[in-house]
Amino acid sequence: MRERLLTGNFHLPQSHTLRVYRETGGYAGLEKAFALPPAAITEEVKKSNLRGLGGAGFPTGIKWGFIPKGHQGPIYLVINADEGEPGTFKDRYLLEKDPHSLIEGMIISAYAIGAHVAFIYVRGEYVRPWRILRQAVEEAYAAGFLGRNILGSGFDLDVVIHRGAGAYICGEETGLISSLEGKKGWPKLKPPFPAVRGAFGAPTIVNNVETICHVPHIMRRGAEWFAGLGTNTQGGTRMYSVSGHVVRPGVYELPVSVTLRTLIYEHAGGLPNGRGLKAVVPGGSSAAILRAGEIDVTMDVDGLKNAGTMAGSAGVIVMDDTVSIPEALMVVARFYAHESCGQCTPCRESTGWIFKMAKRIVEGKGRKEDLDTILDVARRGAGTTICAFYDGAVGPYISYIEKFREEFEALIPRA
Amino acid sequence: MPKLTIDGRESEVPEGTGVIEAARRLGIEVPHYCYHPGLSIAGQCRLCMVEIGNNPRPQIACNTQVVEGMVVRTETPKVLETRQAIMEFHLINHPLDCPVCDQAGECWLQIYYMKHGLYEPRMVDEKVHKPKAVPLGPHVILDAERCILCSRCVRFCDEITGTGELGIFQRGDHSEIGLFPGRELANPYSGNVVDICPVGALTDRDFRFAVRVWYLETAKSICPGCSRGCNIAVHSNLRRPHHDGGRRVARLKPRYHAEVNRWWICDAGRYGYKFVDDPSRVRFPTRGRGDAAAEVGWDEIVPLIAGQLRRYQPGEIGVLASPQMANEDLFLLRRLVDHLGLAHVDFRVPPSRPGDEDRILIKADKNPNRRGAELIGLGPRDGGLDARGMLRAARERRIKCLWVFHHDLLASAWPEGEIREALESLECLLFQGSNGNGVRLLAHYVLPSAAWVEREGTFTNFEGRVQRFWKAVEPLGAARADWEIVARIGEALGLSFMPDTGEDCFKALAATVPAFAGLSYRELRDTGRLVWDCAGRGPA
Amino acid sequence: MVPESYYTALSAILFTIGVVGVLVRRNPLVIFMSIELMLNAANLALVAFGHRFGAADAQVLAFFVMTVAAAEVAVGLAIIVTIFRLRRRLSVDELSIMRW
Amino acid sequence: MSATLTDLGIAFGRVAFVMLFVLNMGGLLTWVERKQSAVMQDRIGANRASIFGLRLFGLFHPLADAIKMLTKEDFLPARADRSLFTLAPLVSLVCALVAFAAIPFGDVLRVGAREVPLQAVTLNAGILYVFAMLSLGVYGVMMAGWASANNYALLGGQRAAALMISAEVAIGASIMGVAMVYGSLDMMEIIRGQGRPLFGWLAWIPAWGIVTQPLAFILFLTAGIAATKRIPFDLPEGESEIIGYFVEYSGMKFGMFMMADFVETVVIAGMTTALFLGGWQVPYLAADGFSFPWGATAPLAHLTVVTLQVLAFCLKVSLMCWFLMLVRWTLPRFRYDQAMRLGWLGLFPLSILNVAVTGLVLLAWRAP
Amino acid sequence: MRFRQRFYLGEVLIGLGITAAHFFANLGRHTARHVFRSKRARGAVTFQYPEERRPYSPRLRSLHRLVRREDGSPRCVACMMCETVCPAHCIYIVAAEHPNPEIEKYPERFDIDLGKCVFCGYCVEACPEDAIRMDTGILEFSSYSRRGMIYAKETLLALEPAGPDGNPRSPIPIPADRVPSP
Amino acid sequence: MNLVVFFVVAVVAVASALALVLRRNPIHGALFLVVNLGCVAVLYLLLSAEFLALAQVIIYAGAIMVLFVFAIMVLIPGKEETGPDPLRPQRLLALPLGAVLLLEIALILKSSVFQAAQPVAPPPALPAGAGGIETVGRLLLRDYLFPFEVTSVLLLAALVGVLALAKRKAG
Repeated sequence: MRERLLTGNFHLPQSHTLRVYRETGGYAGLEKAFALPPAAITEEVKKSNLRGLGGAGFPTGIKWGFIPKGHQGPIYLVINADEGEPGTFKDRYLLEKDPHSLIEGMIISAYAIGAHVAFIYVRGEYVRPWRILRQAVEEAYAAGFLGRNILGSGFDLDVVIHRGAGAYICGEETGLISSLEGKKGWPKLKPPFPAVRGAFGAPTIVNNVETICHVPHIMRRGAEWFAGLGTNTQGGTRMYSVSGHVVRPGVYELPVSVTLRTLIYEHAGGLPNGRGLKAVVPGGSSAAILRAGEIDVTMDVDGLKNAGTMAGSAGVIVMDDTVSIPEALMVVARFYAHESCGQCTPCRESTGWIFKMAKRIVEGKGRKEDLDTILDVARRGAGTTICAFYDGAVGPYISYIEKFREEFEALIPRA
Repeated sequence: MPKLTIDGRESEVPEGTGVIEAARRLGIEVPHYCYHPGLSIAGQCRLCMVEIGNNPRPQIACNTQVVEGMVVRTETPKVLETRQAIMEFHLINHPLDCPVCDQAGECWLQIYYMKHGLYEPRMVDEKVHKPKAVPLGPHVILDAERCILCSRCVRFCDEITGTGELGIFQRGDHSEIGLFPGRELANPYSGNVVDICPVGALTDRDFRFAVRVWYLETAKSICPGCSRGCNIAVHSNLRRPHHDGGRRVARLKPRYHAEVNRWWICDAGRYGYKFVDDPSRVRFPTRGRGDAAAEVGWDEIVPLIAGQLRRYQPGEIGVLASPQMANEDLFLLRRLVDHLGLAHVDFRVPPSRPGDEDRILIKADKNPNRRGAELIGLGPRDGGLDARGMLRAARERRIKCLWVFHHDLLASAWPEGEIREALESLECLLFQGSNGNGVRLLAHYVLPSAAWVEREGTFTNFEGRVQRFWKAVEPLGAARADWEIVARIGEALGLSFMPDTGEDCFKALAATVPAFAGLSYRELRDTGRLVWDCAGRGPA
Repeated sequence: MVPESYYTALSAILFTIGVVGVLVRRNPLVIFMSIELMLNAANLALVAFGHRFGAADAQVLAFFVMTVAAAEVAVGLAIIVTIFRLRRRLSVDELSIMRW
Repeated sequence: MSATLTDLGIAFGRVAFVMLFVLNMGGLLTWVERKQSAVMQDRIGANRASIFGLRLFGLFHPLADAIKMLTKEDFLPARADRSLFTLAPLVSLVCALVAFAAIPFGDVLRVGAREVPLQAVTLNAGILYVFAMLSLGVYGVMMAGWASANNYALLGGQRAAALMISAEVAIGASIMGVAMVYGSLDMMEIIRGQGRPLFGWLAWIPAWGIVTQPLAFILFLTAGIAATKRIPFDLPEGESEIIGYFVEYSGMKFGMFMMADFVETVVIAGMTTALFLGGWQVPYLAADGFSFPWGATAPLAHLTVVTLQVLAFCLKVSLMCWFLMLVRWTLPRFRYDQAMRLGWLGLFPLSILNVAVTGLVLLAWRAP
Repeated sequence: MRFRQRFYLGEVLIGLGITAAHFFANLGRHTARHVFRSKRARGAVTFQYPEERRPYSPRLRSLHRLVRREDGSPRCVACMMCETVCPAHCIYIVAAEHPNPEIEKYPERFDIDLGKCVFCGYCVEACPEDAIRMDTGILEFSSYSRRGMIYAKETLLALEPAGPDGNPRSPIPIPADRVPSP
Repeated sequence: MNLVVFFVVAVVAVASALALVLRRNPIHGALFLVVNLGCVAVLYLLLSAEFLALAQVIIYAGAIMVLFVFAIMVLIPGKEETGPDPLRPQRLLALPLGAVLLLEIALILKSSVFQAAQPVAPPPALPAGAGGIETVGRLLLRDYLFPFEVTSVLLLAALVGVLALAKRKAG
């Protein structure tokens, strides 16, 4: 039986209510946590090999450790529920089905880092999740899990739910902070990092919903157990959002050691109508594409990194042989051109330009130098921006063309 | 004080300095658009990339603070390639309208393109279209297509004036600068956004299309608009007189002075030069009042005026100097006053309305040299009358001859009718000034002064800083610097001191007036010298 | 026929003018020319006398005078030019340079 | 009384013929200059001036030029010497015109009892006269150079003086040979001398100066061209470098200088004709008609003979003019120092040599 | 120089021979042409200019013209590139705001002082809008005064490019001071 | 007829001689001297010395005076006589001196020539062509051959001297 830490309760009716959550053992980790000093919790999380599951995959415990020691003044915890990555929809399930695990994780995390205010930044389009979450927060307040002196521990925590306005960039931690501050959702210059100077100038930890939801489980069952579920470098399980040309699209919680082939053919039921697999995007749209022959990789951060792509937000998009990769690139490019915040010049200017070139190619008006121009522009622009948005965009730009160049060239009229 | 190495040169800079600033101090220019030393760091243009230490990727120099032992390289192949890439991105949606763009010639996009450009444009697609020629306020016009979104203007309005009229709207390559709804870029410093705009997105409505910038000549100067004494550069158009309707002074630009105005200047000062080429300028000496006025030459009028000054008793003559005059003028006038033994001397005339003032630059005193007049001592002598007293005495015909410099007494805070009566009662009214006014119409003799851009000299600002201004254009008509006119009249009256240049005057001033002791034009350089400690009310 | 005495009278006048010219002027060139004038006057008188006495010898003599004059002018001008080159000025007073 | 009047009339007629001839030739030469150079250089040349559409190969151009020059602004430089400036072209032109007076254009014409020498002025030292007049012409040039208050003009004047002296020496010395051969300085005599046949078996050749004095002919012609100040001896003008003495002149004053040049050309052509080409002589034509060396004779009336002689003279002068023009449009110009060297080290010693050789030959000839 | 050539005279005679030969040959041709009406003989290479014209090179730089937009207004955007590049300083432009913000500005005044112009063609090269060209084929323009040599915007706008044969299609603009008085 | 010519020419001659002395500008002076020489040449003609007249024009006007003018042009003297004159009194003395000289000559002429010459019968007129070249030539090359040759030596000497003067500068 595979471990289902996060999705274990999804099948229960009313799983989003405090009642059901408590019945399944919820808030147990919290009590354990309060018994420990905050630093010990951070140590525990470090030991658990929990890595950020929003996309970057940064070890969570280490991130928490960046908060300046002995800092006076407020410290904030921000939950990134701005799930905008195409092909990713795991946080929605968590918010809708199990918001209390998020709240419990938040309380533990806030306690660990010394925050007394936590923000949940919910994607603007997630109206239902937002309603459910709000309800859950109210329930938690009513039950004394939030507010003053939680469970008599003397620890205070207030939770603020903030709805985004629909900008993909606000999923980037500093962009999210800007947005949270009431400004335009522009990523901020690093350094200083948010853990040092984040929201409203205070040290801030931004974590993904899924990441935080893991924290109570670590507390409940111990870091070693958690680490043992995964690989050497990444502990625990992971929720994979599988979409596209599969028989059973959906969210699958699996150990990170699962291979992509297993995920597609066993868990998601393979491709419908017996079509052939053409390509897979393994970690949300920003991840580099994999050809059909490259799917024998483990789905952890390092495994995918070695395969030349990334785990990202674990949104697996499966494409069968009817898909036109140039068209797919055009769609992706349009997405990035549309979502670029416009702050850094390379990203602002070249996403639009690359979309125009991709569109032209798809329309049959491409020029033979366009492909190399796209590759060159993408490479030259990569790494020159404030945030990782453009680097994310560069993944598909380069991989789509490099791996399916003949498809592109077939569309370009010969001179 | 961390030490660092930039391009192999060692340097020591204060803690917290950005790499870009450290490089600038070494004379190494790191190309940049969004960085401005007077504004917060945005890091948006991504142009100031340099290689730091062993970091595999170039970093932006503006947002990187120096640390001990840092090794920075600004000209490596990697840096150059990155710059070239960034320049290409900057130009992707930038229209190719340099020929019609007013910024052409002083445009940083042009400059860096010529230095670091790709030169082989690869962009063939339609560019993004944005609003063009949008008036943002009374002085500034926006061309959003040319904007490279460095956000300097936005930060200026947020951080310097605190008015926050501007913002960046839309997303991605549709981003554009704009006004917040219902706002207008009408703060008293709005012109500065044009200066800091590295490209032609923000242009000056006053200067628009007047002269191409490469025709302009530059002279260092001091703004005469108020007692702040902002450092400015006078841009004059001498090569294409048919441009700009024949105006010689095309525009004023602020000149950096760390302690006076930093990079800024107020709009009142920026656009306050119009009087220089105004039709109201006095061009030639005239004699005779009203319709009887006739132009005469200097050789003719100087003996006439000397004769008038000789005709009256010292007690019947009043001199009304102006704090608009330079230190040199005031000093020579004092020499003449002392020589003639006049007692009725003053320079203080209250304006009809008190001037506005703020905490940034603008001072309520709209005269550039009141402090200078005070230090040189042009107040009433023992038993002498002040300005008001002189006018009263004129009405009573005790003062028969009055020499007024620049002042428009009829527009002062004093009742106009009373002043007019006083001036009309005079037997001899001399008016000396650059532009005509009510007093000129009543004057028996009019002497044309050169405007401040037409001569050199020094002003002493409110804090007692003596600052030099240089000559930018030739005087209009027969106009001469005030000190020259005073010197010629003094010569006719037997004054022995005869300076040949403004510098001579200043030398004598430095030798005579204690506050100015030890000063010379050389000593003043570009930044001036503090001669009066305002807090201590004594020489600095 | 014109009486020869007229010629001698004219010759005398021209000679006198020449003398005065030599005495009055400072420019060596003009003085030189005045000397030529005197020579010329002498020639005229010579030819006139010759005519009077029907002898052509006078003409030969006059011819010699001309030749000598030519030689004299050549040398004289050369000296003047040389002095001018040395002194950049032109006045008889400069001729004192010729003393040794 | 009437005799005096007739004399006066005859004298006037002689002078008038010469004046008309010289002036017309001069005027015509302006046309010849353009046309000849054009034909030599594969061009057409001036052909625009027309009267009622009649163009006559540009023959009206001299007329048009005259009208143009007369109507042009007569410019006087601000610092010019007014009187000399005005006088200079006159001196130049008059000296050139007057020089022709001593050149005979025909033998003696017998009108009734009178014998009229066809020559404006009869002088027994005619050669010297022409020579003297030619040399005076340089004053015009020097005056112009001085009076213009212009350094280029001054330079032109100086060059003219230098050139004139060096040319004149050569002219004078080369003439001497001719004078020695024909034993006279009287032009008429010299021409008559050229009517005689040569000696011995060469007797069928008339003893023209070009035959008896070939070296002198070349020397004289060269020096004569120099005296006209035309290319290749145009140092006073040097239109490619200093423009020359007339740089400040305009209108008819300039026209007079130009005219003087052409008249001098005619004078040199006339002198060459008279001294070396047998003047008005027609080969084998004696006073009473042709008598050919092989014995045939063709008696002619006196008037016919004189007419033939005058025509022959005109033809010869015209041919000389053509030749001078040919030289002017063929040769490159001499530099100042080259011209000086040619004059003093080439022409002058050669002409002295010519005189010496001639003297020796004559002595040897007459001794036996 | 060879020894023989040092005796200038011989060379002179050879030269005179050549020119004289030319003279007589051409004289003969002229005679054949004019007296005997021979069509073939041609003694000169001269073109009789106003009646005969040499064909112009297509690259000929002739009188300037200002190119018009479809609505007849000048294509010029008053960028002053030509005024700046002009080595003779003969172009005078005064710019004014164009009602269409896409165009930005237009020349309120555009004068060329042809009395100063050196016909270098730099203005044509410099023009970013192809608004000034020197293709009218008009070469023979003149005036009695300096003022008359200044051609204003309206005059320059009215000119047409030369026809395919290189001949001007517009009449030669007559400056105001040359218009015959009525 | 001849008398009229004589007087006209004489007046011109005297006037030009005066102008030579009085005119400041040496060029004008030189040109007046040329006029004067021309007048004298005319007088020679009146005295039927044709050869001498032509020689006068050729040698004097054509060569010597050209040399003068040339020299003046080379030197361009302009102001040399405008400055203060240290010897002014002496120079002014020249005028009375000149007058005295004129008077003296006049007296001598009056006493000798006019008195004595008048009664002398007109001499035998010179034979036709006496002023002509033949006569002069014969005299020159027979009676005066030695002086003639001496003149050429003199001219040669002058030539050498001038060359020596001019050449020195070139070195």
